[in-house]
Amino acid sequence: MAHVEEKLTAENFPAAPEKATLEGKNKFVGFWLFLGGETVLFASLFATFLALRNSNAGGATTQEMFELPLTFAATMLLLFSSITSVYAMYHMKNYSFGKMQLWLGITVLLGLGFLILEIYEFYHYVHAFEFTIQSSALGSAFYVLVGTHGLHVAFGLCWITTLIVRNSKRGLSLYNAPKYYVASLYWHFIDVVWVFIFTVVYLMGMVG
Amino acid sequence: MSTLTQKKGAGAVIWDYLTTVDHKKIAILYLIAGGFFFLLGGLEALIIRIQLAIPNNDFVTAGFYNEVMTMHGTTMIFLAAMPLLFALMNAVVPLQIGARDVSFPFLNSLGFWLFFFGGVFLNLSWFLGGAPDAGWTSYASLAVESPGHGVDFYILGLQVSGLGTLIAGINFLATIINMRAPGMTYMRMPLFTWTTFVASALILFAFPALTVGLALLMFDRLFGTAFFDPALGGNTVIYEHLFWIFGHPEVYILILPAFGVFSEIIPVFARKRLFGYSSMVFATVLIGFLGFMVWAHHMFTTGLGPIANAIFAVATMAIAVPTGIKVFNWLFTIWGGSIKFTSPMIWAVSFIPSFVMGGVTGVQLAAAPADYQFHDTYFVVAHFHYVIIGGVVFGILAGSIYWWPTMFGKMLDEVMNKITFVLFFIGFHLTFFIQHFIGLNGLPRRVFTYLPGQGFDTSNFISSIGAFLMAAGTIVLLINIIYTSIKGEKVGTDPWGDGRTLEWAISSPPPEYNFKQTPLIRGLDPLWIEKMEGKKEMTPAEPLADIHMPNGSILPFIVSLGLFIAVFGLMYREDYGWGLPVIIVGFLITFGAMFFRSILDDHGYHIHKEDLIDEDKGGRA
Amino acid sequence: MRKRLTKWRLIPLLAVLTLVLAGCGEPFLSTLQPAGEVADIQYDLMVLSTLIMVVVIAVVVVIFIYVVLRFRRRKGEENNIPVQVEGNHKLEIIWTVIPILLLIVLTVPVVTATFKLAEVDAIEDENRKPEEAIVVNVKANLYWWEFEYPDYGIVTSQDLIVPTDEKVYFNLISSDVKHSFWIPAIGGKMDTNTENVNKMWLEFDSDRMDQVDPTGYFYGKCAELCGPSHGLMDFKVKPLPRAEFDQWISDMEGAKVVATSDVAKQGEQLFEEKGCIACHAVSPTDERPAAARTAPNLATFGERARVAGILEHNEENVRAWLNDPETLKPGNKMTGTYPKLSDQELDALTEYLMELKVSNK
Amino acid sequence: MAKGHNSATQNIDLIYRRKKNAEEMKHQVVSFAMMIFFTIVAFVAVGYEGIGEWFKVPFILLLAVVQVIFQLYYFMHMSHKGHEAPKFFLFSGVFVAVLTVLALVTISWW
Ligand code: HEA
Ligand code: HEA
Ligand code: HEC
Ligand code: CUA
Ligand SMILES: [Cu+2]
Repeated sequence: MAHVEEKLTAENFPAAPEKATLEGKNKFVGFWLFLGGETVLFASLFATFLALRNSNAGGATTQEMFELPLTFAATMLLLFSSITSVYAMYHMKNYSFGKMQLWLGITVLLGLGFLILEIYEFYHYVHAFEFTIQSSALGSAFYVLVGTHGLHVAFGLCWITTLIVRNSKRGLSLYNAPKYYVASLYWHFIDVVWVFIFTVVYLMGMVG
Repeated sequence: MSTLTQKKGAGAVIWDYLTTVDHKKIAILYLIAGGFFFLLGGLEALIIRIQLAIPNNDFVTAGFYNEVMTMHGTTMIFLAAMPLLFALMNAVVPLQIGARDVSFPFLNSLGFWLFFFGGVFLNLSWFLGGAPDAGWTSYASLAVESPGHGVDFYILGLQVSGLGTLIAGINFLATIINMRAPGMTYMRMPLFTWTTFVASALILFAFPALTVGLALLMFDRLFGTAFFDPALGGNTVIYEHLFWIFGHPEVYILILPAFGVFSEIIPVFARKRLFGYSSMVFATVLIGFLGFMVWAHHMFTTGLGPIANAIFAVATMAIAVPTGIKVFNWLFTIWGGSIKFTSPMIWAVSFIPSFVMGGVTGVQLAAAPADYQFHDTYFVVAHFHYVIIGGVVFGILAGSIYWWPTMFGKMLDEVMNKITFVLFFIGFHLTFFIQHFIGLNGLPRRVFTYLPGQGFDTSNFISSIGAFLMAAGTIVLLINIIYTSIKGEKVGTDPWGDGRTLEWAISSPPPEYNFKQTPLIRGLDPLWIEKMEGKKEMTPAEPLADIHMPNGSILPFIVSLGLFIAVFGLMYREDYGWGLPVIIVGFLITFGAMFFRSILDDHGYHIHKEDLIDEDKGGRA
Repeated sequence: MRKRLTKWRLIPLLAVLTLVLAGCGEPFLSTLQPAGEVADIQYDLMVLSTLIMVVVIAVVVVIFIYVVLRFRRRKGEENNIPVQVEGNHKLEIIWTVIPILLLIVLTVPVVTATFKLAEVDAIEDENRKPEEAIVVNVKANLYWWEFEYPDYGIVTSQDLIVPTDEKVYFNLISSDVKHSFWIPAIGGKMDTNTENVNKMWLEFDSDRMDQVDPTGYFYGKCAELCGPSHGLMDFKVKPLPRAEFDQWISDMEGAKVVATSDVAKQGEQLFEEKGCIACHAVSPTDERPAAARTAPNLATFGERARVAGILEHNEENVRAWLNDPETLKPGNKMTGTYPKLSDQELDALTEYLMELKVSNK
Repeated sequence: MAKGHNSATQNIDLIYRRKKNAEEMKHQVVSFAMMIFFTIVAFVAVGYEGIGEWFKVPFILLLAVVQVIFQLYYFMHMSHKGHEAPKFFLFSGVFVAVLTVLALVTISWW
């Protein structure tokens, strides 16, 4: 890339802006690699959870604690935040910066809602069932797995918010397009993990 | 630009290294830090061998022995062997693929500083109430029970340095995927690059398992969780699995780059193309792949049941096949060649029988029922020192000598190199060969002493003598390094004369931008191809143009420093009131620096065409 | 050149030397001198695998020596450029297939033996007759071993007594951290986990009982790092012919603690006063639950092979142990749990302890 | 470089690209709808008493896997070209992940 900056317009904006520069390409590949590693990270936590899922040490069982409506609401929030971030990327490709920002903003709000639900849920288990991270191996495995995911959500929220704020006055460029793109990849990945969490932890926990 | 670096004062040099994002300087940082930790680990090995030289010895106490033994293994694996390999990779891989830089110069530096601070943190345990003492594997039951903060140092230190390793791995992968020069297809990549690639992939997939294993241990020790508390339904075998899911690939993370080093050195000094290049690549990938399916061979005696044991036994043995392919390819590279016995070549050829001896005992260990006898005895200690020293350490030594000109522009003294070799080689076999029999005769490993009259006395004494020969060899190497850095003469391009790959196509050491013009690659061993056509240089793939360079940054150092501070807080949270604020301050520093990095635009700078031409005229190589 | 040759010559020399030294292994503790069926199976596998490995090493070394000597760059060859061979499919297939064949030769007995050594169904078998196949519950503790015979309701520590020529089944568990149960001359090890029971079997061959040490024992060891005194967590194994074993069992079942001499009686009293009894049982029919048995059962202490598993069994060492266990076994769980003992108290306790026997001999 | 193109072709290019993007977006909305549908099915299956327990677990796992494939291929564009390396490394990760889970659910309790 020559460093003579050329004015970007909808016309000359590249079809794959995230990979239009060498830096972008590197970010793109590097981030996917990172996601490969994250897969193993979460798999290790899932595996631990599965090995300990019946180790409630006399405390409440997952069947007693988990409730479909709460999990369903959380799931919907997160799933919808996935499609909103797809919309954001759609607008990025079309070089409509404002719309992209808007959709990302909605994504953040949905994510925030999810996080609040999760915090409420943890609070509820602790107080209604005395189910804590220390009360049994099941408790440890549950909170660490779901909590790690929650931390990822929180980190993603901070990240996307930073992007929105930092670039609000600058508009879209080939410098920040890859940043937006990998943030959205990250967000989808969080969603992928959640699909397994609600299936393996909650639904399977309710089946027994 | 580079003229400036010549006349800097000490402070400026230090600042330069603290902020550097240049892979060549990061290589030197890795070399120095890794070398230091190697000496430390070696010193610990000497303490082990002194203590075990005679029965009922009281040179060190039982508790201290366990600390030394644990720190020896941990230091050698995480803080010496891997970083030293990273030094070689950083110095060479970008050059071998004809790249100006790595994909993520900033992250490259971050990776180093995380490793460094993690290592320093781990070793501070010596001064702060005692080092970890549960073995380098730190199995859950013992590690959870271990009093004091030793094991916390282990957990947190490895967590921080492991993060650095993971980052380094991702960086190499992205670099090799994205930054290859025109014409450098995957199947034209030198084998050192290939093995770096596969080893980095192993890092990417193995380290997260370690991260989780350590995190669970940390939660149990510091936050009262119950992962490994049988009374609350916990299960320590989970830790064993997670550790070895990481741990076995880890040994291939170590050995594959060493294989790569030998695959570079042997063709150069046999003056013959690597025999069976594509099968070498295939074998490398296959070893990496199989490496993930065999971890339970470390757990044959855990009681996993005959089905699991049988499956893992057979899978493990399968790895002998691709490794054998490599061994024979090396032998047949030499066959028909014209060997020049420089010291890198001497290390490389003596690696072959040494490593095979260690490899075949590995296959014996894989025979599950026999392993019920071998497991946790000195037979295992003998096995892994044979593969690690005969493979990895020989590889690091060979590679460091071979690429010393690339890193420092000078050659180590060959006579001293050969003295080092003789002492180290003899010492190595003397120390570890006999340990096979110590183990077979019934001595478990990790014992701080043994009682007389059980048949271990003479053999342990002999083993200890060998360790001192290795130490002597190492000291000669140190003298050599000091001597060379004072006296040694500058060398020019292709100092070994028979270089085949791209790092020898440019000056030693290379300029900061590596290649003035990206070279055009026309096949395997690109420099050799050009040489055979009578040319001295690579054909450029692009016209001379401005070169884009990344800016240096102190942020990686600060990010790592923040974590270093935070882990102190984490560890002392329950003991002292200042624990919590320190955690917060630490994380604020880290995340603050990251935040800063992400909102501050850093477009780097350019070296202008005119300056490049000037430099040519100036006659600076 | 000369220098290099002498260097290479050193290696076989060293190898021979070490092989000679290897002969020094002690028969009561060496895996190379098996004394039971399990160790035999394992030894055979070790020999088979070693043979295969020697072949592999030999092939590699022969080629190695040939190429290294033959293809040196001699004087006058400085500008010699060898033919750049790309590879050779035939050769590559050969060195892929031959190792596979060698490995198949190895895997077959490996898999068979793996399953054979895991045949422990008898433990759960309702119809198992203790006269033919006994079960021993092994509990590993920091740094001592407890052996419970559930068929007979008796408990002993440190010294394992077993019948010869029949399968002995073991249930293995740990009470604190992980250990590993290993009798090298009799068979491979198995870990004692903290959360579940592991099962294994061993067999002690009467024909080879002459391999025991001068006092009549095989040596057992802890093979998993478990703390400072891991290296001292030894136990001893005494195999007895079935008749003698049955005699021992009945002695154990009928054992009564009776101190004879005055000094011993005094010791018996001290044993209670000083709180030893809180941890140590002195009756082999200890009915407390396993978790409450926090110290070695001393019912047979007078007949032990060793004091605390490591020291020669004499009064001097018992005194030394009671006086200061910490220096003898760093980190052990007895240190500091009882008041300091005077010389006279030590004498009395020693006397008492040495009288604790079950055999009528 | 921009001067090299004339604006007419650029416009056609733009219209074409817009259309393609819109079409892709349509696919994504459809796959999203299906994901929501699968999720509802999974929740209903678990909540509904009439179905055998043995059936539920494999069934909801299958639904999860399908959903994830949607995410990866449509939302994260893994089907597009230029994703060879991501695909390879993600699936390698999945491979290790599956081994890990498999091991810990089978041989850590016995
Ligand atoms: C660089 C490090 C390295 C390497 C390369 C290896 C390589 C191998 N290792 Fe090793 N190993 C360790 C480092 C390494 N290991 C460490 C550190 C431990 C101990 C950890 C601890 O507990 O602390 C260990 C422990 C260990 C165990 C567990 C022992 C126990 O604790 O009970 C086993 C068991 O299967 C094993 C097997 C193998 C095998 C089969 C190979 C194979 O990859 C070897 C393959 C090579 C060859 C076989 C030689 C060349 C081949 C030919 C010439 C072809 C023909 C050969 C045949 C037909 C046999 N290793
Ligand atoms: C890369 C890995 C690596 C390397 C290179 C080494 C190198 C050596 N190791 Fe290591 N070792 C391990 C990895 C390694 N080891 C591991 C993983 C364990 C298992 C730990 C565990 O059980 O948890 C182990 C365990 C281990 C044991 C068993 C301990 C026990 O079970 O109780 C022994 C015993 O002999 C031993 C010896 C040696 C020796 C003599 C060397 C020699 O090769 C060292 C040679 C180097 C030197 C001698 C350096 C010279 C130093 C100086 C000259 C000092 C100068 C000093 C300054 C200037 C500061 N090692
Ligand atoms: C906290 C419980 C505890 C108390 C109280 C205690 N011991 Fe012990 N004792 C142990 C433990 C645990 C061991 C095993 C130590 C080891 O080998 O690591 C042991 C070992 C011994 C041994 C060696 C046993 C053997 O099998 O060789 C003797 C003898 C002994 N104790 C005697 C005594 C006497 C006498 C007293 C009282 C003065 C006493 N103990 C008080 C826990 C205790
Ligand atoms: Cu018990 Cu080692
Ligand atoms: Cu391994």
